[in-house]
Amino acid sequence: MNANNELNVLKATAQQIRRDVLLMINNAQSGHPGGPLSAADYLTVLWFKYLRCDVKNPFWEQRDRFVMSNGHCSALNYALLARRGFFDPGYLLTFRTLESRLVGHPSRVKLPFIEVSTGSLGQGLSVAHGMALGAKLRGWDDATIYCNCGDGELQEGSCWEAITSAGHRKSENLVLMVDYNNAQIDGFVPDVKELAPLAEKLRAFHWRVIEADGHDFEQIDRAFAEAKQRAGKPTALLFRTVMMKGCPSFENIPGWHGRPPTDDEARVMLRELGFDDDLEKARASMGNRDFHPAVPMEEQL
Amino acid sequence: MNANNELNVLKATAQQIRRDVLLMINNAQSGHPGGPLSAADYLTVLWFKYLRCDVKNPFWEQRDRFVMSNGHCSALNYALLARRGFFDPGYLLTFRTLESRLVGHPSRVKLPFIEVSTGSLGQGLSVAHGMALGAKLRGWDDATIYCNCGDGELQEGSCWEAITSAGHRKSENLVLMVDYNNAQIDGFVPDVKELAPLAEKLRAFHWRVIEADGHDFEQIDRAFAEAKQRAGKPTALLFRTVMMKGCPSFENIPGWHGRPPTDDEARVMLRELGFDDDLEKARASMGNRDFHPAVPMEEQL
Amino acid sequence: MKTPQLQSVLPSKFWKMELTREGYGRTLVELGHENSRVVVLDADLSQSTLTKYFAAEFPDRFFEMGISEQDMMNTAAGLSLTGYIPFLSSYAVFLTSRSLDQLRNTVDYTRLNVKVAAAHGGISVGRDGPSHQSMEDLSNTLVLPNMTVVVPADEPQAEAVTRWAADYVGPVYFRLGREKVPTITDGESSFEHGKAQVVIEGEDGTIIACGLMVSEAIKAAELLATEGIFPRVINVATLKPLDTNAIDAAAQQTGAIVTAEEHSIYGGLGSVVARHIAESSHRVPMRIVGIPDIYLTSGSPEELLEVAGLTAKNIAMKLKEVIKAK
Amino acid sequence: MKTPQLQSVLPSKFWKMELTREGYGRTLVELGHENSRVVVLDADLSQSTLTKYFAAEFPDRFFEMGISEQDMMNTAAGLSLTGYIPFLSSYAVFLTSRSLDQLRNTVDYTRLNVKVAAAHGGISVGRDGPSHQSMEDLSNTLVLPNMTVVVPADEPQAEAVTRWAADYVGPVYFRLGREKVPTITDGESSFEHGKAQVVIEGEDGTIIACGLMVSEAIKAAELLATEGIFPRVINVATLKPLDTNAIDAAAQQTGAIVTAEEHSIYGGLGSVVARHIAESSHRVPMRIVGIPDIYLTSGSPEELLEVAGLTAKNIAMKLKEVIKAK
Ligand SMILES: Cc1ncc(C[n+]2csc(CCOP(=O)(O)OP(=O)(O)O)c2C)c(N)n1
Ligand SMILES: Cc1ncc(C[n+]2csc(CCOP(=O)(O)OP(=O)(O)O)c2C)c(N)n1
Ligand SMILES: [Mg+2]
Ligand SMILES: [Mg+2]
Repeated sequence: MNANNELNVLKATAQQIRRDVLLMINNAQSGHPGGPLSAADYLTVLWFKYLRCDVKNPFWEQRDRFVMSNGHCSALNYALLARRGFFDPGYLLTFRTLESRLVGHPSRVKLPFIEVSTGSLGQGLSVAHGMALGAKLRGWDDATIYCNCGDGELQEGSCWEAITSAGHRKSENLVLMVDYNNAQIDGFVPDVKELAPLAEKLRAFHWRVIEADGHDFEQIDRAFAEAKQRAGKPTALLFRTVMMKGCPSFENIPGWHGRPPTDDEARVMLRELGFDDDLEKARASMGNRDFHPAVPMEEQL
Repeated sequence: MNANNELNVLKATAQQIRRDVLLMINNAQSGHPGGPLSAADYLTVLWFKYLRCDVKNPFWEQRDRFVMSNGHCSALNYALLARRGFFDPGYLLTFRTLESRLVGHPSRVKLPFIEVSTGSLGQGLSVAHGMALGAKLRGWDDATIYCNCGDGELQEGSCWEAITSAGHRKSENLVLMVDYNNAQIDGFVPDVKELAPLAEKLRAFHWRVIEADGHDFEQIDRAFAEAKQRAGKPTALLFRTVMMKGCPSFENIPGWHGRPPTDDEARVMLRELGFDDDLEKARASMGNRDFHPAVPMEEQL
Repeated sequence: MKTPQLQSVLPSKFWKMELTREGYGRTLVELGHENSRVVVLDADLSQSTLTKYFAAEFPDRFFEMGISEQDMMNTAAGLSLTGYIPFLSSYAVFLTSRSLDQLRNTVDYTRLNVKVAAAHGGISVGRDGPSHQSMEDLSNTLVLPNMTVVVPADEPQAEAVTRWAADYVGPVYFRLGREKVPTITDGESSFEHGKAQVVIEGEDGTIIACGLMVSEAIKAAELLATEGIFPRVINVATLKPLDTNAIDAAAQQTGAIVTAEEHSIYGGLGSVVARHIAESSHRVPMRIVGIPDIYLTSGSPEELLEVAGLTAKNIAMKLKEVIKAK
Repeated sequence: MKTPQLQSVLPSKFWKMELTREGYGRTLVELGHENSRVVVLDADLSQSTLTKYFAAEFPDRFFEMGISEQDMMNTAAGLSLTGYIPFLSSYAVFLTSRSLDQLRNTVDYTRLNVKVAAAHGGISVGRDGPSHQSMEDLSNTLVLPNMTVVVPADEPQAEAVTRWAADYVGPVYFRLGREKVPTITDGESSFEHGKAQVVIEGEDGTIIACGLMVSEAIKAAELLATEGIFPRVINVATLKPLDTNAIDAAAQQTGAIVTAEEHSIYGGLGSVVARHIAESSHRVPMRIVGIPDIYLTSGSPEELLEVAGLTAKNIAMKLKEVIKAK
């Protein structure tokens, strides 16, 4: 596949994942669409091109690890896992129901493909760094630990403890991705509590910083490629993104952080993403709602 | 008093306060000498020249406020209060005993001159900022809130939440003083967890930063004078200091963070500070051990 | 002990459903008008905690702290030290863990005048899952020596508690819920600090409940009435200080006790009542209805309450157990 | 139930005094040699928690996290997820408040294999004052569904617990003290997970104690013996899971219970025992000896324990009370 083609395929995958996310949240009438749609592009590139994992051997020790520190983006995490082949996409529609493994916020207890249970903001980066230190000590030299954080999330002091630690320890196998969509629940980040100049801050904490447009696949691709080159320090990828990206009528409105779309809204969103807007058909197209992991769970644990 | 004379008097006061601190801790056989001796010079200048307070009216609403966020420097806080006239210096020798108001870490419950109870690191700056916001809202335009933090203390993420908030809100009536002695309990700060480049970090968080040698009285004086000029943003004074300053045989040894000197050690310390080394006489010279506040407590609360 | 009338409680089929956080948010606005010293803080959840009403009306007295619960707690502490009466809000689970050190060492130790209004208490939070459900907040605050801990049962009581908290000098923790709950108390008289309310008179045993579970207790009493069993139902809105008189009277007069709360069986209402009973001279059988010692998962509030056994049916069953054991 | 021999407990005048944290620190070094998966973290208190021994011996497996308890807790979580067995230490009061959210949502919820060894538990911390004294750590950890909570009574038991924790898979919280405490258990057999130990046999009532208070309980038994009263003394090192068999046996066979702990009367040993008793069919009188619901101040450990009533004399008095109330 040539480079252009490859990016086009990734682009299409990202759109499909956006559709999954919206269908999951609409179906559950519960969940957070805003962040998943802003992070879908770059996380699709990560999961489908860069993340070293093996669907047939999901607990391969030397794998790369992905931590969704902003756990409210759970729908995106689950959709990535399903589309990457860890379990059947139809199962996504059990999201947030009592019997499902797809808990409101990512739960390793219920779904062992989740590396770390999250939901309380500001915790993932320290855990990811712990994994990075562990991987180094175990001699898993190729393993990279990727951690996704919201920009609002970085207001938690606990993030800055992790940032300080990783900078201090020069943990070069740690990659932080910031979903820099400028929005959080109570408004735009600069109004709620300013984060800028984030790149400057991180550099002062001894991180390498790579900035990219989080919706430009070439920039995203370059950013991850560069991040793979070890730099003697941890790497932060600042992805400039737009909340609800892909659905222009809803973009960049903080109110969409955590509101499930009604059926009418969901139909508009699907159309704007470029899909047919028949919700029932769309749900049916995801397949039946069995979990059906690539490898039976008993064999895995 | 001309400027030179004034600084010489302050210098002498700082030495006396160092002596108080050592006698308190030696007498209690408990407490933290390292930080108090590194911060004694600049905090003496603050308390005896810049801090707007009134011994006869200690709860004057529009006063400046001082927060010892690194509460283990309690001995210094108490000695400053006593030497400034809030209560009798002899009472200092009740430090850390059951009946005393001079609790191990500063307690507003026991001693209302303490603006905020501290001891758990990383809490003072947020409280100080809350006071700064309150002072602004009350219209106490001349009131400045001063907060002292240890350099190790700044490893607490909670400090960075406060730093972010104050920068975001441009709280120009807030002054952070960092006792940058490069030492904490487990070693030197750069070894434990690097803080540098602190000035750069704080500037990226929208603070004004003023650096000074924390043992050079002219630099200290200039720094506080400059800090008094409102800048449209909060101010950080980074005082480069030496742990156990004034006692050369003990200087810059992290082990002295929290170890009470034996009588023999205390005698050497007093000599190195330039005092007579008779401990009993020194204690007696502080006066009797009654609290005896400048204004009777009943009238104050 | 004076006891309200049984007839003041409507049968459950007539109950109106309302949000406790709505009562909180609206009352804050009233307080804002009445008292210029009332200020409010939030940590990026004003849309849920409903402090947004206050924010809109009094932007100068509203402090949006961003996602920084520790900073929020201590900023409130600082504001209280300059004469303000700060109310702060976020979710119960975060306020009593992420910022617990601040709540303990700064607010509680010095008895600062800070009001912690915790939204989304309990498991009725629902689909967000265990990371957002709070089963420990009462335990984590009851153990603080100077804290007053209150769980309003419904919207009018949440209003009354908010109003009371603004007058009371000292730290208060009170818990609000995510979901609408039945209105069972009435406005004016719905809260008295430190006093439990007998919402249904009875002698066959006592159900001591707080929060959401008060209405379940009333429903349990309705169920039991069909079997000729008439328990007392007590709403213990103030968990600390606990109204031990009401408990002593219940033990003496009814001889059997069931507690009911939307909280872990560790450290909450059941625990403090059990401790009181165990150390007293009463020898009455007792059962605790609370969240068993597990994490729940996502689900509708009703599903989760059912899974945890926080239902009228379970309360009624336990009451029959203790009556048998009398 | 098998019970150790009475004669295995030395009279108090022969007791050797040792540090529980010394037992911890030394055992970590042994474990470090035996198992390369054991790693240790500290937050700038390795000089007090005595993880410094491990740090000196295994610098590559020691992680100095600086003054960042939250980061330490979750870094340990991450290390456990790559196959390591992390022990982490700081003071009890900070670990169970500053980093409680991390302990709850990351470590406990997912049952991660993290061992939290909390130094300076209780008020015997002494002169540092209330900011450094821990009266709530057991409450804050007992309420966590997956946590094992242990309070070793002395140095040999601290060693045994440390060793056991390295083998056990899952989260463990255990509490160490600042001061030397009497050695009353013996090495090998000194700890069995989830099993209480009868350290003195007796039938006149039971003292259920943990930590420092086990030796006070033994002293209380010595005092009472002079009056012809022979209580059973039980060391409940594992507070969770609680050995309810031992408690049931005590209630049935001795008919009166006093608990004794260096912890708030809220949410600790007394509370969990009271809850068990209240819900059981036993109707035995009970008293809880614990830290009353106040903050203490600076003072010598002995002074503070005296002020709080954590003394053999007070235990003995309470035991006579419950015997009278049988
Ligand atoms: C510790 C904690 N505090 C508060 C919340 C509630 N909360 C969930 S998401 C969110 C806003 C997150 O903003 P951001 O990280 O920018 O994510 P985005 O809205 O862009 O998806 C908040 C406050 C939480 N989950 N955890
Ligand atoms: C939250 C918290 N964690 C740990 C401690 C224990 N502690 C007290 S002082 C100190 C070191 C402080 O270092 P620094 O701020 O540089 O002060 P210095 O030693 O220079 O006086 C530590 C870790 C504490 N008091 N609070
Ligand atoms: Mg955002
Ligand atoms: Mg220092």
